[in-house]
This record gives sequence, structure tokens and C-alpha cells, in this order.
Amino acid sequence: MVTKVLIANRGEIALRIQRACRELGIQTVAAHSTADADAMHVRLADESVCIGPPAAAQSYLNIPALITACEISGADAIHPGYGFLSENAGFAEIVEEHGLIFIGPTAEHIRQMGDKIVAKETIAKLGVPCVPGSDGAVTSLEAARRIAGEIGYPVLIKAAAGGGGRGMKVARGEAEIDVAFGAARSEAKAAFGNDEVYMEKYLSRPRHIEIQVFGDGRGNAVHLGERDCSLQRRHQKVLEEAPSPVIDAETRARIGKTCADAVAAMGYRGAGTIEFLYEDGEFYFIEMNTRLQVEHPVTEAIFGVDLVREQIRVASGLPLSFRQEDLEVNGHAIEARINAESLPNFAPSPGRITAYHAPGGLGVRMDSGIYAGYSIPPYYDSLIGKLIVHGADRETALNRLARALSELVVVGVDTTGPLFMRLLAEPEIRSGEYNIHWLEKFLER
Amino acid sequence: MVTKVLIANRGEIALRIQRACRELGIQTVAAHSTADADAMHVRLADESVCIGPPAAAQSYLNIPALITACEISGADAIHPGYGFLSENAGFAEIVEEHGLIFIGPTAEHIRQMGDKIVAKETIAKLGVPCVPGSDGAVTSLEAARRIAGEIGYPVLIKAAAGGGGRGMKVARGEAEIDVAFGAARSEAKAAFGNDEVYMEKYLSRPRHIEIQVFGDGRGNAVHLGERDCSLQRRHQKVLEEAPSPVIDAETRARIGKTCADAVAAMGYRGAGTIEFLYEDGEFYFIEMNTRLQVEHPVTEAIFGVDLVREQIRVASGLPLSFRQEDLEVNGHAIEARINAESLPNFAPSPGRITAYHAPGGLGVRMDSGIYAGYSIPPYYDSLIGKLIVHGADRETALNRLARALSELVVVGVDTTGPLFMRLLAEPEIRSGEYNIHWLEKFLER
Amino acid sequence: MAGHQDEDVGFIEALARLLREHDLTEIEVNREEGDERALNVRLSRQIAAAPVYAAAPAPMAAAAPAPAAPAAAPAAPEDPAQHPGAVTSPMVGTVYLSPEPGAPAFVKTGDQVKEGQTLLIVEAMKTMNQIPSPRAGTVRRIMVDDGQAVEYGAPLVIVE
Amino acid sequence: MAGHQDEDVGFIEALARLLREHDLTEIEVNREEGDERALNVRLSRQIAAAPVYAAAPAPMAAAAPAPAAPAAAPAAPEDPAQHPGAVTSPMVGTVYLSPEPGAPAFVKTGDQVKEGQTLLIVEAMKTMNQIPSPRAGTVRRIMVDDGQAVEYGAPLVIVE
Repeated sequence: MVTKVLIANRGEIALRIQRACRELGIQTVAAHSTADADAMHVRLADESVCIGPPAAAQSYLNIPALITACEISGADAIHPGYGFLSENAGFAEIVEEHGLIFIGPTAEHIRQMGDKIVAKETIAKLGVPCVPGSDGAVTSLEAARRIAGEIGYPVLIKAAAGGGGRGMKVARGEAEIDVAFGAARSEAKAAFGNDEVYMEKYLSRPRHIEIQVFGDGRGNAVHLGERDCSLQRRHQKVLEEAPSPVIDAETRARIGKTCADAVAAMGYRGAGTIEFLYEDGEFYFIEMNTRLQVEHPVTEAIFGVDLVREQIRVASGLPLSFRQEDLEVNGHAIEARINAESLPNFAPSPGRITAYHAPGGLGVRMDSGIYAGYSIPPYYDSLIGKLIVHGADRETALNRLARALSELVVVGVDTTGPLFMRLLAEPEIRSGEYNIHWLEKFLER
Repeated sequence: MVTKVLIANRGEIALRIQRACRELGIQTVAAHSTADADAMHVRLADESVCIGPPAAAQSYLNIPALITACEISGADAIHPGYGFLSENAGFAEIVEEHGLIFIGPTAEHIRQMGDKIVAKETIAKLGVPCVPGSDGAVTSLEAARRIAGEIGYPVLIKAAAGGGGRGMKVARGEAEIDVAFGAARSEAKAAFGNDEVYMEKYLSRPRHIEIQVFGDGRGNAVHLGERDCSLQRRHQKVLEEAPSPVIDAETRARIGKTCADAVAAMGYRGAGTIEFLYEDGEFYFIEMNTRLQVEHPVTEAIFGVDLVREQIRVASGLPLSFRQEDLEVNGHAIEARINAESLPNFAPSPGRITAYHAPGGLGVRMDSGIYAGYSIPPYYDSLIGKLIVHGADRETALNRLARALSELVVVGVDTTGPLFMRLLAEPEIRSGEYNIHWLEKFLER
Repeated sequence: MAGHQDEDVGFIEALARLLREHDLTEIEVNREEGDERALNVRLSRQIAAAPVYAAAPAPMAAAAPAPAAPAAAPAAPEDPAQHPGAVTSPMVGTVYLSPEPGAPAFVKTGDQVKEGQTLLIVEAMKTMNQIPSPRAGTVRRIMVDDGQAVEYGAPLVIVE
Repeated sequence: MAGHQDEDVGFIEALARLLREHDLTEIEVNREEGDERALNVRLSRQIAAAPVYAAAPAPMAAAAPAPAAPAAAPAAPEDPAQHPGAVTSPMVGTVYLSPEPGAPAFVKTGDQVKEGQTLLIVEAMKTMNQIPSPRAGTVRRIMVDDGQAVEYGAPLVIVE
């Protein structure tokens, strides 16, 4: 078992890692920027090392500083959290070259899944269903026309190196392919320095369904069902739930097994998530995230597991602590992301929190590093907390979320809390009949 | 289903009831004293009615005020919580006479179980194991001597009307029976106005194990395993856990079935707890509590149920929402009672809370009505919160409790929080080898 | 000397507790014992520049589906219950201004009343409780309507 | 008098604890015992205009099995990093005061240094980073030892 973990992240996920380590009796080192010296996880960690100024490039993305922080503190492992260096294959490599344990998959798997074209090829060969589209890069307008004709309009043109929706264009018919192809290429070039694009079928009202997988790095893997993350704004998830209101046990078992078998075949190590679009009963692979997801707690709730603990165990060389047959869905869980943002425009609202009161009671989990007197630094993303509720069924979970939100108090900054109160009053949210476009349309009302 | 519940209690349990009602879509009326006008549950309730001055006799024990509060607010049910009027058969009767629903058992069952001698007779007939002792009141010293000879020393002499340890005396041998019998009678007379006493075998190092039962009032009942509440100070529970470290699945099923069968035979309605002393593999009935227990959350955690919701459902005439075969133990839970008390003497520490930060994260539940700026009134008991942790096994739960305690911040009053940190460092707590005397001895060190 | 130390610390601690519990800003004590012992103590305390929420924290979302009831709102700035002439309800119940339906009210605004004279009735559990005037004086204001539900401590009438 | 010293220190320490525990801003005590002993004490404490906890809330239990590390404690009142002449570490790493083991230090206290002159080395990932003096002046203080680990922003040397 690792003995001292350096936490190479900040905010609620740093606190999440801190808590898991503390409960395992593992020492922690909080590597933090000057802006985060007062952060809760820094305060609670056994040790802390200031690794740089506020700008992430010089602190949380500063590989030499993080490696040096391990060396001077004697940490034998690094947990990268999500974002920052968590999917940086080069970082994973450097960590291991220094004789340290990277709590995540191998650099090779990170690299494979980080390139969308390679990822799709790899995953398709392993039997995971993909969106029909170009087999690799589309390099000419002629090819684009031909492929679009084969898979049928509407089609989506995407940057190979892309992410977060940048460099994506839709062509709804042959008349639009010309402009869309050109625009996607030039945006890709501008955003990622690489104008390689690929094409796929455009789904008009899909849901975002993702499968949590876990591998032991020795050819064994399990799945932990799905999360439904269809409520998104500008490709950012806002509310996630598990199980999905539209996936039944049989479908879960089938797609879950497909994913678990694929990662087992890869020899994948640790936590991973295979993201799909889901429409008319079919799954279409989007990408695989080779790290912990923000929304992992909904999975923890319904399966009664501790995914961060499991990451640390597997990284330490221990076998998985659960088998597929041990994993049973129990009830329903929902996560609401509480961002420091002003509605209705979601403008960032950093500043000092003058009062904070977390909701409590049965089935309520609050994951947040904020406290009364804490100043939210303006340098990082606006996620300040996750409110996760768990109940015997979906209705109980929805009601519990409303109840918990009514108890949450954050004074001093604006938050997205009131948005969820509005959402909970919507019939489509109550019935679960929403897709990835629903929230944007709702916000336009 | 009831539509509007009057909460005839205060503190964390009032908030617990408020939360359950809110999640069921049931309106709430907080009946409160002037001292509790700023209480969290009053603030969160749909309506509130001030029923009297701080003294409980004129507010929380004021039956006419509570009935009137129902009438003027239109509440159709009363939840009594624990303590106060929750085990007052006369109150239950008056509530029902006014056409209101008492969320609890019938007045008859409350009365039966409220008289210790009747309770023991009733429960013994239903096959529940009891401490060997006098069959009813012991009225003369001669009888006391004879019975003590039969059951064997040491013996305990107890007030029939007693509770909380008052009017209890131990005679370790024949030489002590004279003094102990006289003292128990006169203490019983002074404390309860009734000098009736009974006798039973004195157990030297028992554990306190209690079985949670739930009946539908129509002859069906289930059990929800045991709670181990052996860590007590002056007969007050301090830390409770479920399952007990010393009860195996077979024993649980056996004693649980005995208890469930007994309450089914009684036609018992709602939540109840059958308390036992447990020594050398044998259970000895102490008493039955005909209400929700303070420590009910540990049972909720390991069985994934909502006992307050179930109380409301059953009181509304609905059948039990779980069958015995649905109820499976999942992991381990521990509750730490956070009292506003100054260590080492446990002196009450009422006052204003200037800062409060609740622990959060996976497997942590905080049930507390306190908040920054809240003043703890000096009129009531000192319980200000319950910290409940749940984990895959006992070790995880213990470690999680330590982790959560390290995050809890209460400034302005002293609390018993630091006691639990000390307890968690003790080998006997870690191994679970404690009995009902352990804590008092530990505190004397 | 040493024998007094615990005593003095205890005394000052007691003062500190008083200061905090009673929300004072300063305590100054001069103590002498014969002509051999003297103890002068002064304690002061900065009262927090008013915390954001002295009452219960307000739920974050004002537009919550089921927001906190008005009954739970903080007391209004001008609280009639604090009026020196206020007669408040000694119980929760229903107010009746006249002895029976249709009969004239016990009192009306401007009436002179004697000490002990019935001002109105509060009914609780079918029992009619006559509320007497605590003093002789003039009825300045009747703050409840016939048939209105009142809480314990609710202001009923102002008699001055 | 000297014999009373421990006693008095204990007394004052007790007062300080009271001040802190009860969130006071000031305690003043004048104590006399006959004409032989007199003790005048005044303690005051600046409460940050900010609330009780401007930094992260302190864990409740000071004696926790794994309490917050000292590294996480709030900055000391006098922070050398704030000194106008302080040269701080531009990276996390290990300090070396001399170019190689056994060699004389780059600088010692009292030395005159030129702008740009190497003060010491911070090693990070096997790379030796020479830390130059930002100004000409006198080395007033060297705040790190040879081989010591330093965080980003840690004060290394004061040059004035």
C-alpha cells in the first residue's frame, strides 16, 4: 500500500482525496498554489507544499514542481484528481520514471484514449458501439461529402485533438457540408494547433450516458453501471443521476459487460469512464475518460463503494475489492453541481463566503471545501461544491434534493443552487424525459 | 396519507421529522416554545405555532396547547419524537380522541410497556428472554431474601416506576440485601411517588443490545437487527453502533425473529425498540421503548431505510414498505452524540455558537439543528447533534468517524466531540471489547 | 498568595463567561479583601460586527418550492408584543371578542377598563379562558379579530 | 520575587487562554497582596475585523489522532516573506548554500553583494537553479540551511 500521497489538485476533489487517504491511514501532502494556502484540504492535510503562484500553468500544471514536492516531502504516490494533469500521459510517465506511483492508468492508456481517433479505433475493435462516421481523419471536402452521404445527414465535424465542444460543426444537409468542413478545420487549427478533423453521425436528441469501469491492470475489470449526465450547459454537466431514468437492468448489464470486457482486454488499471450518446435504444461511443469523474459520487451512492479508496488500492497493486456479482444497484442518486456563478448568465462569482451552512440528514452528502470566511479564488473553475442525494427510488431522491437545497446557505457569492430548485419544478425533470439539449432550451425560455 | 404533521418536539429530532415530512410532500407545523423561536426546524417548517414559555411543562409537555395548535393550524397528525410526550399514553389517547393521528403505537401499548412489571410479563409470555427475577413486585424483605437466593447473587433491586437508573440498588450478597432493599424502596418513593420495587439478576459486565422492530398494527412486524449502545455514562448512551461487534448473523436472525414475532403478536404499530442486556451469549430483556430512538440513524444506514418516513406511512394506514427478506445488513454504522458539554465533567455548556462547520463527504451524515449564530437554550437537554458514519466494515466506519470529527468545528460552546477522538484511540474501542461499565471506568482514569 | 490564584482565575473566568453569555462589551471589577488583598479586573469584548444571520440561516433559494413560512420570519422591527401596555395571550388558542356569537364585544377601542375586567376569551380545547385586564386603563388597540388563532405570547390588546 | 515568577507566568498564561477562549479583546488585572506584592496585567487581543475564523476552520479536537499539520497553520505575525529585502524561492526545491559539497558558501551574513550575484542554489528535479540577488546590498540574514527543502515563495535571504 502506498504510504504518502501527494494531492496534485485543488478544490472539492482535493478534499475528496484527502478524506479517502485519511480514512485509509495514508499520509497526505497538499501541493497547492499561493492562492489556495487557506483551502480546506490544505488545512486538513498532514503536510502541505506551496508549489507556485496562482496561475495553474505555474502551479497545478507545473510538473517539475510537483515531482520536487514529492521528493522533498517523501510522498510515494501522486493522485491527480480530475482536470489539470490527470489525463496528461507525459506527466504519468515522468511520475513513474521518478519511482513514484501515479494513481491512475498507464501513460500508454491515457495517450491512447486522449487521441479521439485512436480511441475510437481501439474501442471499436473491442466491441464497443461507436457512432457511424469516418474511419479516421477526413482530409478533403470530397471525402467529407462521400462519407456524409454514406452515414446520412445530419453529420458532425469534429477536431481530432478537440474537447469541450470547441472545433465542432454540424452539417444538416449537403448544402452545408462545404462551410461546416472549412470552419471546423480552421477552428481546430486555431484552438489546438492541428487542423485534423473527423466526421460522424449527428444525433438530434441523444442523452449522455456514461459507464463507470474499473480495471485491476492485470486483465480483470468490472463496470459500475451508468450515469445519466444529459443535463448540460455549453457541454458542461450540471446535474447527474444514477441510474439513468431510461436504462433498464438488462440494458445496463449488456452495455456494462461490453465496457468491462473492453477495458479488461486493454489491461486497463484503475477508474475510467466510457461516455456514450444514447438515442432510440442505441449507444454511440464518444470518448473514454481515463480518470475519476466529477460525478463519481452518484455511482458510489448506488453501489455502496468508495471509488477513490479503490483507486488507491489498485494503484498500490492490490486486487479489486469487489467482483461484478457483488455490485448491485441500490436506490437512486443525484448530484447537483454548485458553482459560484450568478444566474441567469452563469457569470463567475468569486469572492468571500461570509456564511455557509451545509444541508444534512439522511441520504445527503455534501462534498465541498468551502467554509464561512473562505475566499473563492478567481483563478480556477467555479465548482465550489457537489450536493449528492441518495434515496430508495428516483422520486425520493428528487424530493430529497429539493429538501437539501432548501437547507443550503451560501452567503457572499452567488451560486447555481437556485437553478436546481427551478429544475425540480419542471415536469420533464420529474419524469426524466430530457436529452442533452433540454437544459439549453430551458434556459432560453 | 396524513397531510399536515404537527411536530411536538424540538432540537435535532424535530428537524429529522421536518425533513422526512418535506420529502414526503407533507406540510409541517413546528410547535415550539418561546426559547426555540429561532430553531432551525421552526425556520424550515411550513408553519410554526408558539405554544408556551421555555419551561417544558408549559410548552413541550403542554397537552392542551399541542392539541389546540393542531386545531388552529389544521394539522391532522402529531409526531411526538422521543422524550417529552412520546411515551405518554394519556397524550396518545387525547390525540386520537380529537380525531388526530398519533404517529406512534396505540395508547394501550404505550401504557403496557411503560409499566416495567407489566412490560416484562407481557414480553416474557411472548417468548422474549428476560432476566431471571421476581415475578412482579417484591413487597417484603423476606420475599426479597428468598428470591435472591433462588436467582443467585448479585441481584438488582429496581423501582417499578423507575427509569434512568434512579431507584436502583445492587446487593452483592446476603449481607447487603437488607440495606439495598430499604434504600431502593425509599428512593423509589421519593423519585416516583411509588415504593413498588422488583428484583432481578445483576449482570456484572453486560452489553446493551437493542433490537429495532416495526409493526403495521395489523399483526405483521419485522425486525431491523440490533444496535449496540453499551458505551454509556450515567445510563445515557454516548456512542452507538450497528451491527454489534459481538452479534453474528445467526444470533441476529434468532433474537430478531423472537422480537418481531412478539410485536406481531401484540399487533404493535410503528417503530419500537426492545432493549436487552447481553452477557455470555444470552439476552435479558430490559424494557421496550414505544417510540423512535435517538440512535435510529445507525439502523437506517445499514438497512438503507427511512424509519421516520415509515412511521408516517404506517400511521397513515399504509402497509410496511419492506418485508423481512428485503432487510439485509449492509456495512457498519456508528453514531457519536455531540452534546454541548464541557469535558472532563460533562457540565452543560449552553450559549451562542459563533461558528459551525459540519463534516461532509462519503458516508457521513450530520443530524443537527445548530448553525453559526444559534444560541443553545439552557432549558433543555444538551444533545446538539448526531454524527453518523457508515462504511463497508467496522474499521472503515471507525476511521471515517475519526476523519469526520477532525472536520467538525463548533466554536462558542464546548462539546463532547473531543471525547470521541480519545475513544477512537483506545484498543478496546477498536476491537469492540467493551461493556456497559467500560466508559465510566475509562472516564475515571 | 498561591492559594488565591485558582480562586482569582476562577473568578475572572466566571466574569468572562458572564460577559459572553450576557453579550456585554466590558466588565470592570475592583475587589478588596481587608487591607491585605485587592483585585481589580476589567474585561472587554468586541461584539462581532453583527453576523450575517443572527436568526436561522435563510434558505439559499428564496423561490424554493416550499419556502420557510412567514411565521418563522424574524420579528418585525416594531413588535407590539414589546409594547409596555400589551396584554399577550397566555396560551395558544382561538380568540373570541364577545361572550357568545352575536353579542357585543367585551371591550372596544377607547373603553375604560378596570383591573381584572374581561378583555376577551381565548378558547383552547373547548375551554373558554377569560383574559382579564392586568391593570385599570384605556383600551388603546385591539390587535386580534374575532375567531383568530393566536400563538402563546401573541399580543391581544393594548391597555394603558 | 523570583520565586513568584512561574506562578505569575502561569497566571498570565491562564488569562491569555481566557482571552482567547472567550474571544475577548482585552483583560486588565491589577493585583496586590499586602504591600509586598503587586501585579498589574493588561492583555489585549486584536480580533480580525473578519469573523472568528478567517482561515480554514480549525478542527475541533486539538488532540486529534492526526491533527492539521503545522504547515497549514496561519502565517506567523511577523512573516519574513513580507520583508522588503526578502529574496523568495521561485520554485519548490532543495536549497544548497555552496556550489558543491565542502565548498565555501556563495554568501554569508554581512557580505556585500552585487545585483545578479548568485546567493544560493535551489535544486528541483536534478536541475540546479542559481538564485541571483535582485539588488546590490548587504546580506542581512540567511533564512535557510544547506539541504533544506523550501516551498514556492519561501523566504531565502534578506538583502538590503
